[in-house]
Amino acid sequence: MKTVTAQEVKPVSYREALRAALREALLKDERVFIMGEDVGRYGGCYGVTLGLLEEFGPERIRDAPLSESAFVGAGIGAALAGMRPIVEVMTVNFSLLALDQIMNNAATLLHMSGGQLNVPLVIRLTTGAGRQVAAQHSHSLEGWYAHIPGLRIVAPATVEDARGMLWTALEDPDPVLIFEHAGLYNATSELSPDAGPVDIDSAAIRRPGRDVTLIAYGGMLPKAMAAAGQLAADGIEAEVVDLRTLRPLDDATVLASVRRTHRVVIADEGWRSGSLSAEISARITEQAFYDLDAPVERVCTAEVPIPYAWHLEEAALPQPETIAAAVRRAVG
Amino acid sequence: MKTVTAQEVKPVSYREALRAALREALLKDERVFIMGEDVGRYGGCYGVTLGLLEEFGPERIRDAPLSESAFVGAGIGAALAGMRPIVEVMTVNFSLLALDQIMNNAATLLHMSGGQLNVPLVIRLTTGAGRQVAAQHSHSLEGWYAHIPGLRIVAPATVEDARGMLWTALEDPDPVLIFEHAGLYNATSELSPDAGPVDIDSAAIRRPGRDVTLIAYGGMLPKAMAAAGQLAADGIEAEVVDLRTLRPLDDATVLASVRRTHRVVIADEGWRSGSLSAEISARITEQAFYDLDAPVERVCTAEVPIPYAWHLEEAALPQPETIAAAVRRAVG
Amino acid sequence: MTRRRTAGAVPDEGRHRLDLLREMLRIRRFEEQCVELYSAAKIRGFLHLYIGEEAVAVGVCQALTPDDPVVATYREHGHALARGVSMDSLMAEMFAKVTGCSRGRGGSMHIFDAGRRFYGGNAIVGGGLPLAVGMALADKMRGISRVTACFFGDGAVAEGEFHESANLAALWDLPVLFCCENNGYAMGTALERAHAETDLAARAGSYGMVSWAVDGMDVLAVEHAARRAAEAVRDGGGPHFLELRTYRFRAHSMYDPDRYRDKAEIEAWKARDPITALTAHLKQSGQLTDHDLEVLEKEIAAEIAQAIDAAEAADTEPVEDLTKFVYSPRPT
Amino acid sequence: MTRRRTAGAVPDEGRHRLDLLREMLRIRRFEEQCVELYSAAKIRGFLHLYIGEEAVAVGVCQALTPDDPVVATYREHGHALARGVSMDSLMAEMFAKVTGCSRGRGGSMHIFDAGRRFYGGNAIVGGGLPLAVGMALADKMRGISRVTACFFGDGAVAEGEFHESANLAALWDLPVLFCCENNGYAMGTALERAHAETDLAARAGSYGMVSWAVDGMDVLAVEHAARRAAEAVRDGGGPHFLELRTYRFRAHSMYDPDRYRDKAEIEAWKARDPITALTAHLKQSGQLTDHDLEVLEKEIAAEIAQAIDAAEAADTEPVEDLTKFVYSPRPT
Ligand SMILES: Cc1ncc(C[n+]2csc(CCOP(=O)(O)OP(=O)(O)O)c2C)c(N)n1
Ligand SMILES: Cc1ncc(C[n+]2csc(CCOP(=O)(O)OP(=O)(O)O)c2C)c(N)n1
Ligand SMILES: [Mg+2]
Ligand SMILES: [Mg+2]
Repeated sequence: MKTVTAQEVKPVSYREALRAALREALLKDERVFIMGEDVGRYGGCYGVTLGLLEEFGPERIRDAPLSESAFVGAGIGAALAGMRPIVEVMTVNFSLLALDQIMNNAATLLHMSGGQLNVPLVIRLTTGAGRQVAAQHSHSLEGWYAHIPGLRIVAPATVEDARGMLWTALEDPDPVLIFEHAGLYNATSELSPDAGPVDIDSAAIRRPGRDVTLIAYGGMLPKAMAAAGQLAADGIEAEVVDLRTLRPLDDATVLASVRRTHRVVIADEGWRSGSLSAEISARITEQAFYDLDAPVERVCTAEVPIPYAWHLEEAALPQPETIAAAVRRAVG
Repeated sequence: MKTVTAQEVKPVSYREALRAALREALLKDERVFIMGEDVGRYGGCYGVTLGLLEEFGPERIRDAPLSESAFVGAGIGAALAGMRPIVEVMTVNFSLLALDQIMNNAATLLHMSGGQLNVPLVIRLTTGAGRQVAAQHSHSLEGWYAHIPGLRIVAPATVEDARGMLWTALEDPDPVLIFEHAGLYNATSELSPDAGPVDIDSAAIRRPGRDVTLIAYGGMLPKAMAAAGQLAADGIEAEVVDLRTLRPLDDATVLASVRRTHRVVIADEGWRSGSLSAEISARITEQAFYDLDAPVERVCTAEVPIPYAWHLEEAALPQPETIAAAVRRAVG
Repeated sequence: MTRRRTAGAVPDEGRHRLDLLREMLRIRRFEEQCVELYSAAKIRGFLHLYIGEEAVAVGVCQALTPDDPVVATYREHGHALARGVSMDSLMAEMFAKVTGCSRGRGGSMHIFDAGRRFYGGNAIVGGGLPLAVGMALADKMRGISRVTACFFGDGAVAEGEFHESANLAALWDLPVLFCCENNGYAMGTALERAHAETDLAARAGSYGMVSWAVDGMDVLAVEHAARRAAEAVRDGGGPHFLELRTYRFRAHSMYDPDRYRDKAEIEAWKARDPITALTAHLKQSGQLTDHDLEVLEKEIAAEIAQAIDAAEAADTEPVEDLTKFVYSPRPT
Repeated sequence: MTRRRTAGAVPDEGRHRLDLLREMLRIRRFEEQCVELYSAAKIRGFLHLYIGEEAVAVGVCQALTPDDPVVATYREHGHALARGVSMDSLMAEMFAKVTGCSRGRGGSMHIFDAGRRFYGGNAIVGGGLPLAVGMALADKMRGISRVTACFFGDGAVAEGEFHESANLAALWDLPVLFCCENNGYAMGTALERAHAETDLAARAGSYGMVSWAVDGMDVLAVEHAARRAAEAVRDGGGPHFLELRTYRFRAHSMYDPDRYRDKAEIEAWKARDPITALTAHLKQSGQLTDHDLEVLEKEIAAEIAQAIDAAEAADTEPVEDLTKFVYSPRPT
């Protein structure tokens, strides 16, 4: 990460950053193409691919029929054949229809073929709740996907990562799933015009603090930062760790922070039981048990299909207040 | 559980016990029918339904085409309409093709309809590795399925549970997934002729012990029992807890044991990261942190698509030796 | 709604056509109000309008009895109203109130009414098809002579679940009435960009189902076709498929800027507005006066106003009940 | 295998027919040996025999160039050998040795050979179809004139992935040669119990693909049809579909007692053994003497014996390398 001077930087939205990354990839590498439902004429169900059809044409910005399993599988086949497909699955909710291809083929072919067949495929999926679109459109399954060996799972939580993770993912010889949180598309922050690829191996400390390690990723990061802000007002210094990559997990960064703070809270938008927060908690106890001054706390989504009513949805999801409360329990 | 006298009991296989349970259900409740690939003329890919077609006919023992999503969804529809379908998905590996129906419909309809629509569906799936059938036929995803609210997940590990869990599952107004471990079908033990329904709410202590709590389920139970036997020879008394029901988890039984032994080892055939063992470990630290004398140990499957070569598969899976070693670390 | 009790039999023609007009107008005016309420943020989340397609739901529902199950999509206000779901409970649902048909947990995309045998409200494209197959299977197995009507779009036909469901229904000779609402687009993807064979009735015919295309802008033509098909299905003629050629006058959802459709095309279809057409026909034939129409509009406006007032006044589900309806109370 | 280099062009007829016989015999004798080796527990896991269907793989492969990708199933020994995968690497794979084409990680169901552009080895029924579509898409986008041949069974046609893949290939005019091996059964489920429309060529035609049925027991008929179809595909004629009517002489797998097929049916098909037929034809036409045949059998027996010896002698993958090939070494 090069440092940039003030006049260079300008405010950019998460959506624009993703689009800029897609444009760059399409310009840099002719093997790259985008395939998915409504990525072309419609402009992407969240507007991310808007304008790309006009610039790159229907061959490379390829509208697919409602056939998740076939076009995800076709992405795998095209990757095997040497292309660099970027497949968009509108939302993770619909990706269940393609899960056989993702787990049984994309994640497995390299090993099953004794190292012969790489699958350099990138799949983009929208994830997350918070917009009152109810049970079939609000899953946060990125942490669940992180169970699958052979996949790399990333969750850009900042404009900079939205801009930088794609190219690194495309250079990866193995399948990478990029989970974009629906609540972040309009998030805006300053970004250097020459912002580029970022690593997808390590977690990042978004805010240093000595009292407690507050772990989050994706849509939870802004809420964790907000909670940290509230806590700071009360003199509690939370160190906010953004996991960034959910598989493989960067234990080193997490454990180093835990060994400094001795207390941990994990904020995870997944349903609590079997969420990624459980794996992180388990690893921390395994590797830093004697460094802990308090049990690891988890703030997760209630174990309920996300309801439409805003007050119920709000109550179902982790919020800055509930995260802050967990931190207070941990430090108290 | 009534006690039985020696002459009553006779040796029965896990497969026969499952078949007896299916027969009983078909006889007791005319709303019950079995639907799946090759459940009829073929007799079930693992022979569980052998003979049922002849006894109950093709309407109730219904061979389905290779259409996992449609016949699982049809099971949901039939359940909504008042039937009590038992859908067989040959193996959990193929259930990924039906996961949209399972998560977005079966698990969700009751809540999404404000309590109007129950889905009294039972799905039977074979799970597990150990037979050299390689990466696309060896998944152990029952712990992963346990992430999904709205589902009840059970894993019979004994002949008695194979015999008794089905009827209780059929009486449940909500969808229940029964995971049968492929390695257990030929397991035999004595069973009372009048063995019947068993609860599917609680974990069971299969072997009492004071030194360490050894948690297992499904195909891991026999291995955990074998490990406990080895350890006993060295004077280490492991208390073996069979989870039985993976969702919702019976925390009470687990925590009560942990509070007695203060040390825990979990054996789980799932891939380590994000396996059910992580959730159990997290819950134990959350609820019994100050009772633990050592970090919770996990023995899981290596994070690799299961290879065909027997020595590699053997090395990938938890074994009595590796479980015993973990226990020694925990008590050591 | 009581007239629907006598559905199946053809009632007095003049009276009946006024009923058809009333039903279509109720849907049209209801949704026009929804647009206002959406701008006023009384209705949130996704909102998919049926405006322009009213003749399809209204025409088909004439051929159904109160016992016939109906499965629809996320664009289902029209089907719900035509089926007799009360406008109060529908409006309250969109207002996220506890008096809503799904207690405010479902919202616009998840309208359910078990009493009306209205099974949603399915927001996974194609996801309702297997449910309909299962309901029809349940009826057939019990020897109950019913028709399960399943509505889905042209886009859904590309999904594997359509193929699997059509094959199952035809193979097992199930009483399903497949109602394909071909409005020419799946979001921004035109029919010819999603289907190699755009004659959807012909495609359905390839499963050995009786199928034909119908002018979906002519409610009388739809009713006629639906009666013929439903009767055949009811009499054991196996599944039938109707391709109902229609058009949505509005964008796909409130988020859709509708960049992909040519204005002339939209205008051409609007010229075939099913409500305008029937109104003109009734006036010409002297069955409807301007005064009658005014009265009708007034009655409908009153029904809508009352639904809004009731929804406004109604309570919301208490937050404490968030996790209700994830599991049913266990039977004791 | 060098003759395959010239595939595409029709070679000297007499010589060529002897080659066809040799190829079919190699497969037959190889698999007969596999049965022995399975009983001797040298080969483990699932073993699906192609015996009786040899004319299909051998006939189709004549129409392919070395650059044409081939995607097959779990019943793929025949395809692998006909494609030119070395018998040594195939046998070693079944022996789970590191010299196997998949380094012993795949086994019988997962034969891969990137050098021969042989893409397995897919054990999820229908799972290979989207891969083939994607490979063909990659070729078409790059303007490379190739044919992707995809083998799958009659049972696979019921899967949603068939429908989605057929539609994509036809919609995008992709160079796929769909080779449907209709052997009348999917495990124990006869064609007519799985498909409402049993004329599979007609079903495929409904996607607008050129498709026809071929006598799969006549290698010359298969080759002729495959050349015609492949040529059309190569010349930009879009996907073609061949329904190859054949039969497996053996059970589905080594676990299958074959209860569901009538012995007379099996005998009737065995009377049409493609190897017997071609042998008789060549003898009658004086192109093959008993002596020639003896020599041929000896050569094949020697090739097999040598493959077994090599496999026996080969090493296994060291256990330390278990987790190799789950992820690739990151590019630096
Ligand atoms: C499986 C799945 N994929 C994608 C979506 C997003 N989506 C919602 S509606 C829609 C278009 C459906 O078109 P069609 O079936 O023709 O119905 P229409 O909206 O035209 O009534 C899409 C792509 C979804 N809800 N489910
Ligand atoms: C998705 C899926 N479902 C079920 C199975 C189990 N299975 C393996 S082969 C087979 C039958 C396939 O029949 P067909 O496609 O006709 O091929 P054949 O075996 O006859 O060559 C089945 C059901 C599987 N491997 N994958
Ligand atoms: Mg449409
Ligand atoms: Mg077959």
